[in-house]
Amino acid sequence: MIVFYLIPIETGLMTAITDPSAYTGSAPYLPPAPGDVSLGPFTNAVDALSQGLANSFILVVPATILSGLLGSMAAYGLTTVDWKGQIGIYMLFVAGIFIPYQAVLVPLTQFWYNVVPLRTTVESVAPMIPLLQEFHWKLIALIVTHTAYGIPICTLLFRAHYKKLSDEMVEAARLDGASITRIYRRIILPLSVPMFAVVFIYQFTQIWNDLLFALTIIQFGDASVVTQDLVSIGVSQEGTNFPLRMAAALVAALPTLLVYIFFGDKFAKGVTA
Amino acid sequence: MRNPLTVLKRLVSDSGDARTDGGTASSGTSLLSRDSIRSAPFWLPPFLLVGLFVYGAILWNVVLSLTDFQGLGDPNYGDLDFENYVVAFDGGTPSWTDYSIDPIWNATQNTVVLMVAFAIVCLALGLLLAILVDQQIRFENTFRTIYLLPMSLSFVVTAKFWLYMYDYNTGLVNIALGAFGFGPIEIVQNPDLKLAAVAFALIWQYSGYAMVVYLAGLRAIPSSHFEAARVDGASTIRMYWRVIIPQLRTATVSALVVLVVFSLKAFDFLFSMYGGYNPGPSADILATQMVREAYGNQNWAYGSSIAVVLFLMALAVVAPYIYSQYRQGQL
Amino acid sequence: SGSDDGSDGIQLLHAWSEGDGNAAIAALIEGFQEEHPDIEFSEDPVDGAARSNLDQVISNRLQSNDPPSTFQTWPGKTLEKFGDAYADIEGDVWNDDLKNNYRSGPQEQAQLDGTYVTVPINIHRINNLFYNTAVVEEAGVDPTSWSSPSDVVDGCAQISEETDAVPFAHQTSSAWSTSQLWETVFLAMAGADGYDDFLNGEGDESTVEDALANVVELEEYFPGNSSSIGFTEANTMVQEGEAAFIHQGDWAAGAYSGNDSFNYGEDWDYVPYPGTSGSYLLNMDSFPYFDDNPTPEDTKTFLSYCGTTDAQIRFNREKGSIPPREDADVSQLNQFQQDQFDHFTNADAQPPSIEHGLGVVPQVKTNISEAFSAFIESYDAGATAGDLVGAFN
Amino acid sequence: MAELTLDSITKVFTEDDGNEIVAVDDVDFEIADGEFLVLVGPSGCGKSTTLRMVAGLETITEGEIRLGGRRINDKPPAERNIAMVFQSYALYPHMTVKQNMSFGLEESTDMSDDEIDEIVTDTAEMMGIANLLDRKPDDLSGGQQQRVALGRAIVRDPEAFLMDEPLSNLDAKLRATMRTELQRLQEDLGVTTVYVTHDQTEAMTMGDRIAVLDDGILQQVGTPLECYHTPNNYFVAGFIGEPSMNFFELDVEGDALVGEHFEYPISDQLRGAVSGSDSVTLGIRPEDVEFRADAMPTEPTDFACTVDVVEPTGDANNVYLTFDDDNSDEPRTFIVTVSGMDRVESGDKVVARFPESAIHLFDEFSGEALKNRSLEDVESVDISI
Amino acid sequence: MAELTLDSITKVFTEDDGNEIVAVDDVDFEIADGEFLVLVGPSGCGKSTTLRMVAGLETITEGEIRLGGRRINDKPPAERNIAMVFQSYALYPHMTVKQNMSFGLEESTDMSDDEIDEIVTDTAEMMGIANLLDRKPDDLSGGQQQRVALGRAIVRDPEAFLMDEPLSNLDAKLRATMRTELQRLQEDLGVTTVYVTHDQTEAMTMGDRIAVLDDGILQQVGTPLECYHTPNNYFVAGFIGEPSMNFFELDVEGDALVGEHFEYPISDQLRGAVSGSDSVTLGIRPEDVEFRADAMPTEPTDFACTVDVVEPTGDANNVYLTFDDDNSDEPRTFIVTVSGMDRVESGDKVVARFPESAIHLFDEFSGEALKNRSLEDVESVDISI
Ligand SMILES: Nc1ncnc2c1ncn2[C@@H]1O[C@H](COP(=O)(O)OP(=O)(O)OP(=O)(O)O)[C@@H](O)[C@H]1O
Ligand SMILES: Nc1ncnc2c1ncn2[C@@H]1O[C@H](COP(=O)(O)OP(=O)(O)OP(=O)(O)O)[C@@H](O)[C@H]1O
Ligand SMILES: [Mg+2]
Ligand SMILES: [Mg+2]
Repeated sequence: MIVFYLIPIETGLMTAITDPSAYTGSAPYLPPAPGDVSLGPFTNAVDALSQGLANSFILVVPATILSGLLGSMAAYGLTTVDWKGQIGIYMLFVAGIFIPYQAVLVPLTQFWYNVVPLRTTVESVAPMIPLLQEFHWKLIALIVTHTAYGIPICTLLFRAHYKKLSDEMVEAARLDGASITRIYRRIILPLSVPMFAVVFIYQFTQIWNDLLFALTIIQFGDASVVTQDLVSIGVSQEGTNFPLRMAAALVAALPTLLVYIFFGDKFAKGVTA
Repeated sequence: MRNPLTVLKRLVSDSGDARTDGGTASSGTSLLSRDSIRSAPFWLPPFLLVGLFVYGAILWNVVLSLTDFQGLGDPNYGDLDFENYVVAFDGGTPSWTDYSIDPIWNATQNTVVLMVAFAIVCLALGLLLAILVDQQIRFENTFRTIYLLPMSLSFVVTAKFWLYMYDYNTGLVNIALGAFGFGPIEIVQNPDLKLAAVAFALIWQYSGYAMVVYLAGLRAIPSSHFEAARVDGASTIRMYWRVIIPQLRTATVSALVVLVVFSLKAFDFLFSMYGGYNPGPSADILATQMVREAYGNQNWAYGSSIAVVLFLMALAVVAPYIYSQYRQGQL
Repeated sequence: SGSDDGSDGIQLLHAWSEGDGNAAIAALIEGFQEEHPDIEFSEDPVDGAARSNLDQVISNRLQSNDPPSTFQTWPGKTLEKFGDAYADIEGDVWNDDLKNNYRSGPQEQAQLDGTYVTVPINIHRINNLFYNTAVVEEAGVDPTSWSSPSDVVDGCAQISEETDAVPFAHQTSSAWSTSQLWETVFLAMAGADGYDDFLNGEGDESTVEDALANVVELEEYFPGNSSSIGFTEANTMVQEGEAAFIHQGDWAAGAYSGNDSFNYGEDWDYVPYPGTSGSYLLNMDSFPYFDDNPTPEDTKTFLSYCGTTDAQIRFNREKGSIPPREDADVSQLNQFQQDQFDHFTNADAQPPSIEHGLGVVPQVKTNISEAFSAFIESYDAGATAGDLVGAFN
Repeated sequence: MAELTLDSITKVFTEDDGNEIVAVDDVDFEIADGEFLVLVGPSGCGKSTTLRMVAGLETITEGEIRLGGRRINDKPPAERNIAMVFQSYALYPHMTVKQNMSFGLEESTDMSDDEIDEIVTDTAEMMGIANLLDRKPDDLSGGQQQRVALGRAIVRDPEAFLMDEPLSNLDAKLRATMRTELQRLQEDLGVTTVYVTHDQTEAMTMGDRIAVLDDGILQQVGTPLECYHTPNNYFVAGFIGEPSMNFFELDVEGDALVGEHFEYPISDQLRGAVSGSDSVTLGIRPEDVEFRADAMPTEPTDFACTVDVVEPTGDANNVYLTFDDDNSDEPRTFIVTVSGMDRVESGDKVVARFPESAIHLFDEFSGEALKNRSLEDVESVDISI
Repeated sequence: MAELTLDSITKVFTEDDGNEIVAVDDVDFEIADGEFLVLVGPSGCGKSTTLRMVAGLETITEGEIRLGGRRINDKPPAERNIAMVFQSYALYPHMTVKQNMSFGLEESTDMSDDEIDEIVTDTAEMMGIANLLDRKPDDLSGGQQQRVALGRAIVRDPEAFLMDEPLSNLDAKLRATMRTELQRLQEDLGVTTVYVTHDQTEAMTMGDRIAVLDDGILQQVGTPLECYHTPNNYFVAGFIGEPSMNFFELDVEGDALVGEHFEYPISDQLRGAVSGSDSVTLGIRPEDVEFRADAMPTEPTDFACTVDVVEPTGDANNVYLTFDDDNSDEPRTFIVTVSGMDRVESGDKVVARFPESAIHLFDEFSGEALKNRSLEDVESVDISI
């Protein structure tokens, strides 16, 4: 059973350390013959993906944090502080989880390219701000989009968590003189840490592995994220360079793999804590 | 231990405070409304974002599905009709093209089968794994991580991997079948098996999630229930079947929600596995058909209407969930 | 003339991010910039989108009224997809030089409803049958003597009897290879005219079915795991001597050229697919001109350059295909390319490929792809024939 | 420090379906400066709601709450200068004990960090938790957590303490210890305190006075002994005391109170008490029943009984008696407590006497007390070896 | 129905790191057919483990358990014909009461559905829960759940009942009611019962005999009064009884037991008891201290004391005394219980007498009882009005 769950990674790894010219495609889960071992695919993959990796990080980190934070705020605003109508609003959040991305691609393109003047704004201020590149406008658009689409599930997860927090504790804080904002900052936020682990891991993987929104919003160019680069790497009309492709896939998957290996446990605990 | 009923009461009642006090304690009302206004900074920005991007986009998409938009120029919003939906259900040649259009029945059927099979098997497998891991507390964390690992991989890797697995000559699936004396079978392009093969791969990727949720669910059941059932004379299987599994309803529902979200990602997998959005009629789903129509054929409006159908289907799965959560005061 | 609107220069979008395609486009741009050092190419690297996604990107950009200068596209009926967005370049680009030196087949494909809108840069031939000479000799078959698709089937039967090799290396994990095989067989059976009728929606259903039936017969000789492999693995089988034949576009030969121990004429050889020797079944790439062009003058300058023999030799030397211009000096190309070019210049017909989008409009192409996606599940020649003929309405 | 006044306080909850629940109904009482008042009553009677209104956690539907004479109805909780100790302690789990105790001062005052530090340290020392200051609540035992929760309340030097069943999560032995500790602390600090409990022992032993609530309505406010010996009504009589008072329904018929199994003579003293009632409930506490083995009834207030069950608790025996006149299938039992040194066996024939001075009478319908024990009786009893 | 024998039962848990925990250490006792045995002891002493070994939920490391004479060590739980009632009731929340009660019969017998139905209905009627049969456990009150859990055990007509703190989740009043109900039920059914509790009252009142465990080791098996009045050792003496016995450490010096604050004369009767010890612990139960206000000590067993705190509990007062000789900062208090009718005030000067007949002496080191109350004393006290 364990083997069954692990073998794809092993297969990818074995393929990725095979010299492309010696690659035959049969029994790829066996290690290559010693003479055919090569790290070339990995170095090539890292070279080819470096820009995409950098862009992905620029995208994923803020989008993950923002969606987590906003989700937590929404959950707090809709749970710990009680008021009329919150259930209706919350239902809208929940339904938002189940929207297939395909269903919104057209409007999203129209919105980012034709409705908001984000591009011209960024292009005009970019020269004045260090590190800000003109193409970053696409990443900003994508960050906002992923944030918006991540909020519903984050809200759901956080709300479940907050409902388990003791009402008495929040009341104690109110008696202690803390305002709603202070209660959030000093009580709720620190106590959300386990849930943030879950939400961050979930969002990190989802956003990191997403291709559809990236294709729709970034489309191509300097701002391409790693999944976009991954689609085409190693594929050309004369054939597919599988070792390079697998190496690239592993390089691209490395952040999420590491996240799961090191924090998967927190994820598992938080999911159902 | 907090009684869920108390929580519910509190939930219901605190929101009721403002109403209760109506005219009698006007200052109290303002105190509470001050609370709800003060809470606005927390929920309003996320709500606006979601409202604009998620619901705005969906509404826009719905309007688009009523047009004849074919990708170029601006959609004509002045001329809205349900023609696309008629075509989607009946097929035929719509007014905006010379070619006949496939209805969505085949893809709908595949989508439903895929979603249902995926969800059910994921849950069943997840449950089985959870029960197994539950017995062996020692390496639990390692097991959990391993079962979750496939979730972190991109489809580029897993699609290729499953092609290997299903290989007629060297694939492990066929080798395993061979060990049981079954001849190798064609899987990837076998019309009878390919949808199952896709579902299976997705199950492999996401059953770890179900496992994690179930494991926590199992842990939440007091050990005295296991023991009571044993003292009552139930065999292990009967004990799980009659006493333990029925208590995992909440876990099942919460896993199901996320699994439905995952099942919407089947598109990405099919796309990688069959090298495009044309996986063949036996594995065609609404998502592939939608992208094929919109991006392949430039039938944008028609694609939008398929997307709307897909969304409504997802909603049909989820609405009962939301409703029951609401009824139980879990919202 | 310099950059005419002060933007970043010519934006060329393409999907050649890897291998020979990448080298070819680089060589082309280099040649262009040698000639026009004042014209810039956008500093954005233009790769980063796979072929299947490139159209989506273009579509998105057109929807946002932001077309690129030009992009990599199949010419012919594929142009219908963004039909309204293209502009006439007859005269500016398609001058007499081009008109005189492109053969009629390729020249037709450069037009959308009779208007010149794109410049083809290369030609890949689809109707090739490559083989491993050692395997073929071991089995005692002689492909050069074959004249019809059924000979291929018979030959495969002999290979299968005489050797351990897979007779016909083929992938069916996705449908394009099979669709491509069928159009070749169909061309052989229906002839160039019958093929043309099909493109016009008037195909003879029984011939279509016969061609499919031939493919079904061949299917017996595909590798057992054809559905799990891709084209690369199939092609590797031929190189490794594990398979005798492969039907492919001439890019298959590009892979052989990277293999030092697998040489043209010695270890491998090819014939035009039996029954199609008089035809050069076209697959081309081209660069169209968008109406709302961000760099109108520079784009035209670039497209004009693409129409020159210099550009086409630079490009095709890397790409493995042949130049569409008859007057190209192919001595810089390899022997296989020279042989192909020879075939090309002598071909009676240059029919456009269906699978590669030249022969039919996108909607029909999608219908045909769907039909083949079904075909490789069921191998039901009769049903697929109906689907194929029906793809036009 | 200040006195706390609840002036006709009412709380109505409106449920989603429009149902109104009157959780607290026109409750009035006053707690003197420094007094320790225990609020008792069965589950759901409105104890917590009352407390939460005082704290400002629930709005007040009607009435006025005054602290030190000032109306506090409209003040937010933070400005009321009241500290509350919760049943679950409600410690902030992510903060150390010190941070928990500092939180309120940081949020509601502008003291410097040093000042806060000093106060917290002093209080911790007083509470004997100075060595725990850097621990997190999860690393503390229940009793320690309890002490931290108290410390957190004390640090703020509030005008009043509110405590909602603060000991109910502790086990019996610890509860006993904390009970005396808390009591002593309150005496030392002299802070006005309202203490909610449903534990008999806490109610009887801890407070200066007890307020008994039932169904949102105040039944009695008085010292523990007043409530025990001179309950206002049937409810208080039954609620206070463990084991409960024995009750018998009797009809007033001429010179006797007539019940199913016995008649109780109406003496001249009793005459006035029962004059307005047709039927009354006679109550007598288990320890007030006098008890003699193997004897015949000698007085009209003596009844022949049989021992049903004996529960020895070591220092005492709870003896369950049935009337000999009772021939029903499930005979009615009543409890008598006798010293643990007395050996009684199931089946023994005994005589139980209900001394007139010890009985209580309640109106059958209104439940109001018609006759109670006299408190003077209680005090006059001589203590001797 | 059958007698249950535990023969030198030992349970050793091996932890992950190889540590061995001896949870139950060589425990021996026998429970007669139909007897009600209460197993008490502090938390972690091995009560549950013992019970679970009997039920078959834990393996037995050493020793033998016999039910009705047959060894059951190796039988799976289902075949032991034993029913268990859990502290948390362990009702299956997704089943109705009826399904809960039927489950065991369905799983362990091959009765027809009709037969099962009949048995369940009959039992439910007997337990007074017939009207609840279609409800789910969550819709029941604590007491009702308790009754269902009992009903579920009874339905199976087992040879023995095992109950692990079955009442500890109920509130005080309900606990008292259920206590007698359970006791009566057990008497009616006559099923051999082992009942685990750490509640004093339950231990004293419910069982025919008590078995006291500490740290896995059996300390004493005897009737409640034996354990109360003639404890085998210091542990049992301190554990049984609430408030606890007062203890004083004394050295044996010549004719007196000498402590910090008082000396206790060694009479001739005592001489023998203390002859083997250098220091002893003197114990006296709070109700055994005799007590007089405003008087001087007249006998060597009288001690001048001051009242520290009085806790009235209604029927009794717990009086905390300090010795007048005790000048330390936190003077040592001891408890005396007096009748609730006695009025004592904090600060009163009193005399406390420790009658020799009432004191217990334990060896300081082994803890073994050197002198106990005589049980005859207890029984000979006269009962009189
Ligand atoms: N938020 C609320 N909404 C509606 N009804 C409520 C709410 N809070 C309390 N109640 C009702 O008010 C009544 C009094 O509740 P309260 O919590 O004050 O009782 P309590 O005396 O503290 O009980 P317990 O001893 O169980 O804590 C109950 O009937 C309860 O159901
Ligand atoms: N499964 C186990 N593994 C290791 N040690 C255990 C296990 N179960 C119990 N113990 C240990 O055995 C000892 C006895 O535990 P047991 O549960 O029998 O105590 P108990 O008397 O029932 O306590 P309580 O009154 O708290 O229920 C304890 O020290 C406990 O830690
Ligand atoms: Mg309460
Ligand atoms: Mg236990």
